[in-house]
Amino acid sequence: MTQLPGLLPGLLDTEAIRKDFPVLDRQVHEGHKLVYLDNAATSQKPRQVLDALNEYYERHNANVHRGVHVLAEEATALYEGARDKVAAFVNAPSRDEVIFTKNASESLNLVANMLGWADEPYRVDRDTEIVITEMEHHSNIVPWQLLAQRTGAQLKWFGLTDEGRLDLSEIDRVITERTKVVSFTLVSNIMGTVNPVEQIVRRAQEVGALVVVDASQAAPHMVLDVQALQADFVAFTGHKMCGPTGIGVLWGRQELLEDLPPFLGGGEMIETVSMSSSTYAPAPHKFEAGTPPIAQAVGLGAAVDYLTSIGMERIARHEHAITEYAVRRLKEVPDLRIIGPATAEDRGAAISFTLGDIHPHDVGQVLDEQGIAVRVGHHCARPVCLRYGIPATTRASFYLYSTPAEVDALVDGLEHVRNFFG
Amino acid sequence: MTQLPGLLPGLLDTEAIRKDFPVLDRQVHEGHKLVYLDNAATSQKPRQVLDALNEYYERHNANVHRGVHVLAEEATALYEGARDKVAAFVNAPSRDEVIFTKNASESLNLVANMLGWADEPYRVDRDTEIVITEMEHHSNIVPWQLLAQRTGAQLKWFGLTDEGRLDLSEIDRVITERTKVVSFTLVSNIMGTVNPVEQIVRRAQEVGALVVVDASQAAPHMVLDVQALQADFVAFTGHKMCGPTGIGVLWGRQELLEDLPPFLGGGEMIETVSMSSSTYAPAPHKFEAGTPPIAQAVGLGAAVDYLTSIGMERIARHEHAITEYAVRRLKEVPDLRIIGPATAEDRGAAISFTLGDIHPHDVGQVLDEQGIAVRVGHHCARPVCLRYGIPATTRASFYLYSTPAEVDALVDGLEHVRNFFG
Amino acid sequence: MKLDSMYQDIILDHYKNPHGKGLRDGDAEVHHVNPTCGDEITLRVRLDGGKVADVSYEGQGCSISQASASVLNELLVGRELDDAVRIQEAFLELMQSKGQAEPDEDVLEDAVAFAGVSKYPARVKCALLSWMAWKDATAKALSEKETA
Amino acid sequence: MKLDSMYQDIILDHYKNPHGKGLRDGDAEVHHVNPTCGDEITLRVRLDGGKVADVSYEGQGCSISQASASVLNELLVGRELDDAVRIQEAFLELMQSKGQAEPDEDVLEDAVAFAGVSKYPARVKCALLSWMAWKDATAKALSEKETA
Ligand SMILES: Cc1ncc(COP(=O)(O)O)c(C=O)c1O
Ligand SMILES: Cc1ncc(COP(=O)(O)O)c(C=O)c1O
Repeated sequence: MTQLPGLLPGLLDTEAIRKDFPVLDRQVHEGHKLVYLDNAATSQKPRQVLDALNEYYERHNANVHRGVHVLAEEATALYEGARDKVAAFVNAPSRDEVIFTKNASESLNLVANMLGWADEPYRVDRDTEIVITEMEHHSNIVPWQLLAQRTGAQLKWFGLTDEGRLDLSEIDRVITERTKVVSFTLVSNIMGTVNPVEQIVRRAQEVGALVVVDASQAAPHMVLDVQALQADFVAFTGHKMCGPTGIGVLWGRQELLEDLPPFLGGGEMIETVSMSSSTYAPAPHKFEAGTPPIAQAVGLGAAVDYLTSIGMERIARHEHAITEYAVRRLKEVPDLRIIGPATAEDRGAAISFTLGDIHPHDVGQVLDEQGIAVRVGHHCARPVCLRYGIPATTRASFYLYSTPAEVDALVDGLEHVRNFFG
Repeated sequence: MTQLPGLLPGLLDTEAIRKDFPVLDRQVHEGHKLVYLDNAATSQKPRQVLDALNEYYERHNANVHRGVHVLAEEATALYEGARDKVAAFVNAPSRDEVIFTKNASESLNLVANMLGWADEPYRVDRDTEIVITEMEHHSNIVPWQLLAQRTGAQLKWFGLTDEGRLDLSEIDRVITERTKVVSFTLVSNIMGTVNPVEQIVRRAQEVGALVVVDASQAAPHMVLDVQALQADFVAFTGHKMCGPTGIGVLWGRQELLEDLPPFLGGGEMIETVSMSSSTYAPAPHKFEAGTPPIAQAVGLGAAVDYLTSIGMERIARHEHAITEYAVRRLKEVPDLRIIGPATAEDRGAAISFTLGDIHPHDVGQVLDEQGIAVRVGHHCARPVCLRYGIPATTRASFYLYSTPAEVDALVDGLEHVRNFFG
Repeated sequence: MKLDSMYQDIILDHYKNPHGKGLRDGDAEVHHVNPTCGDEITLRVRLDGGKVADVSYEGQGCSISQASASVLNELLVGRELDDAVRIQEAFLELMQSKGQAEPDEDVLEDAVAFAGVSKYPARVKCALLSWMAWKDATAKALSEKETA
Repeated sequence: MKLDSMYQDIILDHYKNPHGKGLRDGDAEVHHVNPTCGDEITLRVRLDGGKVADVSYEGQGCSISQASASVLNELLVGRELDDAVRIQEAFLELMQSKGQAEPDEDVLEDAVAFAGVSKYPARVKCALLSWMAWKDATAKALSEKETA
């Protein structure tokens, strides 16, 4: 293994950062140091987030809102404080535009369902079209398939180029006057591709379609500014950005949240209930039925503080350096084919590849034996595998604590895989 | 304050139990010991549950399913192990009948949505009726109101007697051949009433209606046996039963889960996805879109272990003793009117009351100043307040760590409230 | 005792002997609800030229919300509308101050007693219920006058 | 090295030189998918009297799933159906044993090599893919014979 200390520009002080993440000290398979390269699936959690969770449960735990006792007031302040933090993190014009969900999938389903039940001009019905892309995560495909099935709307999508980018050459034919909503990922979770938001948003606005951005792979890794995006909705998920599981976010433009109907019904989301009818609280509460993921929101708030204290620009620069190095080193591995952009430009820190005709399952297994955790399979983006005629990929994905040494370990590990099945 | 050690039959060793709950040591308002009587809103969490959460995040955290690396296998085993624990806890015939949601509200919305999108014979539409009761939590009202609005079905309900019980005198007229689903709470969160499940289930089965039981206030407090209930769906929520926030459960009969359509679409819930169509995984995964609340399920599993180690019968006996004592002592308070059953028979450990015409908000505030945490308001059951012609109630609710001394503190506190506003 | 900072004598007095309670004729009526606790108020405003001629109300709620409506009545009735708006704004600011503001007694009179309530987030809405209703009703009355 | 317990030489041999791969005529065909990893198999069964006359298959998957299909072909083709079912059940039991079972080499022959795989929950489904497909296809073939 060749360490390259200081050779890559923009690297963070990973030695210090890794101390914040207890799991990174873990040894697996009898003494192998854990090399965690499965960050696109979920990130690890810093001590600071775990401390926030413990502090919440050990001192302040209570149900939020409608309580006059101390714990209820503290829990409410912590929960709503987390909303403030998330709002600031994504530069939301108003804190009331931040809805807490259980994950990005719920956020996306929430939008799809709102549009299905909405009145005009938002309503998706049989005369309208929904546009997605071929590189979406299943969580940004299936909700729209269900919506299309249930309303009769037509589902359309952008295809992919051989280089793993969106094929926007026919954009005016894909997004038309009948298009009610365009939903796409900012960063592909399987190929790492960063998509050209501006071009898509411009066309969507031309035809008056709503824009939904799946920022699940963006929020953890770069500056996310919902105002700059000019989208109408932005979804992301806590567990990929140093936060707990069980918490997601939907940001939506205030006028839309006011106009659109609720999705889940129940406690907290109402204004007044009688047996025959109910009225609903203003957003964000209208979309938060039942006891929310209180501790998880607090944990996400702590994660946002943690990321901000390091700085999202610096994290992006670090990951870019690691990705550049990884792309370079992976290209040295015989028979390795990168699925997706073959350089570090306009791409995130997830790199998918195939290795000759060794099945990814086997690649992953042999890497695991050396302590290297990668993900194998279709990464909830099966249409991408179909598109490139492969059953699955092996994916290595990096984060703020990833090091060049870990890239080296991966490359060495792949050498071992080749020998094993050679 | 009069302690009555050993005088009440069936009390647990609360001195030992309270040591497990860090928050119960908390002092509030300059030196007042916290008297936490807001357990119907949410329970406190034992050390054992917090340890399980920390252990998960510090050693095993990974995304579940489809991973071949050590952490992914461990996380999957822990998550699915929690499903086994919950299945055993409610005596489910099969572990695959246990669906993890984010809270009871999502569980109930999930059922309502499945029935709205189902094919015959389950489909709820304009020719059918939905039956609930006037004592439901908003989370078991609003989803059915939404379903009725969206399908044209008729929403009907059982009213209440003056004693806070369901008025079932017209049961054959309320539940009819047109009834597709009957949804009701096993234990009222506002009045503590335990409802006669058998009688309702018998009538529902007679007409072929599905039965949904909201067990949110039952699962934490008594033996819950889904087979004995003979219901089709049972919903409950983790945070009220010593578990984390952000996790709920829906148990459903296997045949139904097979036949009914999915609700949220996304990763994890699919079998295979192409751009034009998808097929779904078998239950429970079909209903668990996206990264599930992994740590929270693990925490709920630890909570179930904790409760089981003490024993649900013993917990029920303890709470019954406390409730009996509380009812007796509260009746000594002048001008206090209990809303709901006036004895400890067939009732849970939540007691709502009014105190002359002192508004509950004021009652709660003055109690809080003495360290006593109760809930005030309509407790997400506004129709009950309307029914009894009151704006709100004060509710004290007990759990396995509640003591007779805390009941005494409440009674003394109420005396202070009366003096303050006298 | 900290409680006394919330339940000032002035507040308890207004609660026990509310000013101007009951519904009388008005130019506009609104109904406001505090979903957190179920407090409700029906409030009517009668304007006369540039003046607040009457504010009448009926509702149910805790001592804070009741007393606040009473103080509102006492403070605003008979005022020039501009002054009334200024008082409403000062009260809103006070209530959002989390106990940090030094209220101006010249403007707020009895309403300064609510300074302590602003430390209790759950109760701020109780105190504001009638004031938000008044603002809403006044806007309604004005726009009805305009279109009339 | 622990890996060797999964990737026994027998398994790697079958993976590199699969037995009976390719689709031939059959009485019934099924298509099975492992949603966890996307492995797929199309499998046909031909029965002849009480015998398993042929098992042919085509698919994509990892070494474990490929080798397992090859072993299945080797073990089951030519057997009495009853024996084949018994072998299938023994294999299923082995794979569900989490590394605890002592496989019976007389019954399972080369398939004992999969004992190590049973320690890897994520791979058990790979090993079982073809065997579940075979069971399904056989049931289908039998019921079609019956109705014919
Ligand atoms: C009877 C009852 N049903 C449903 C719920 C909803 O539970 P959750 O808020 O966790 O969704 C509650 C508690 O809030 C309840 O007491
Ligand atoms: C691009 C993308 N969208 C959506 C999701 C879904 O997130 P979650 O599983 O937390 O709902 C993921 C990750 O799984 C993702 O990578």
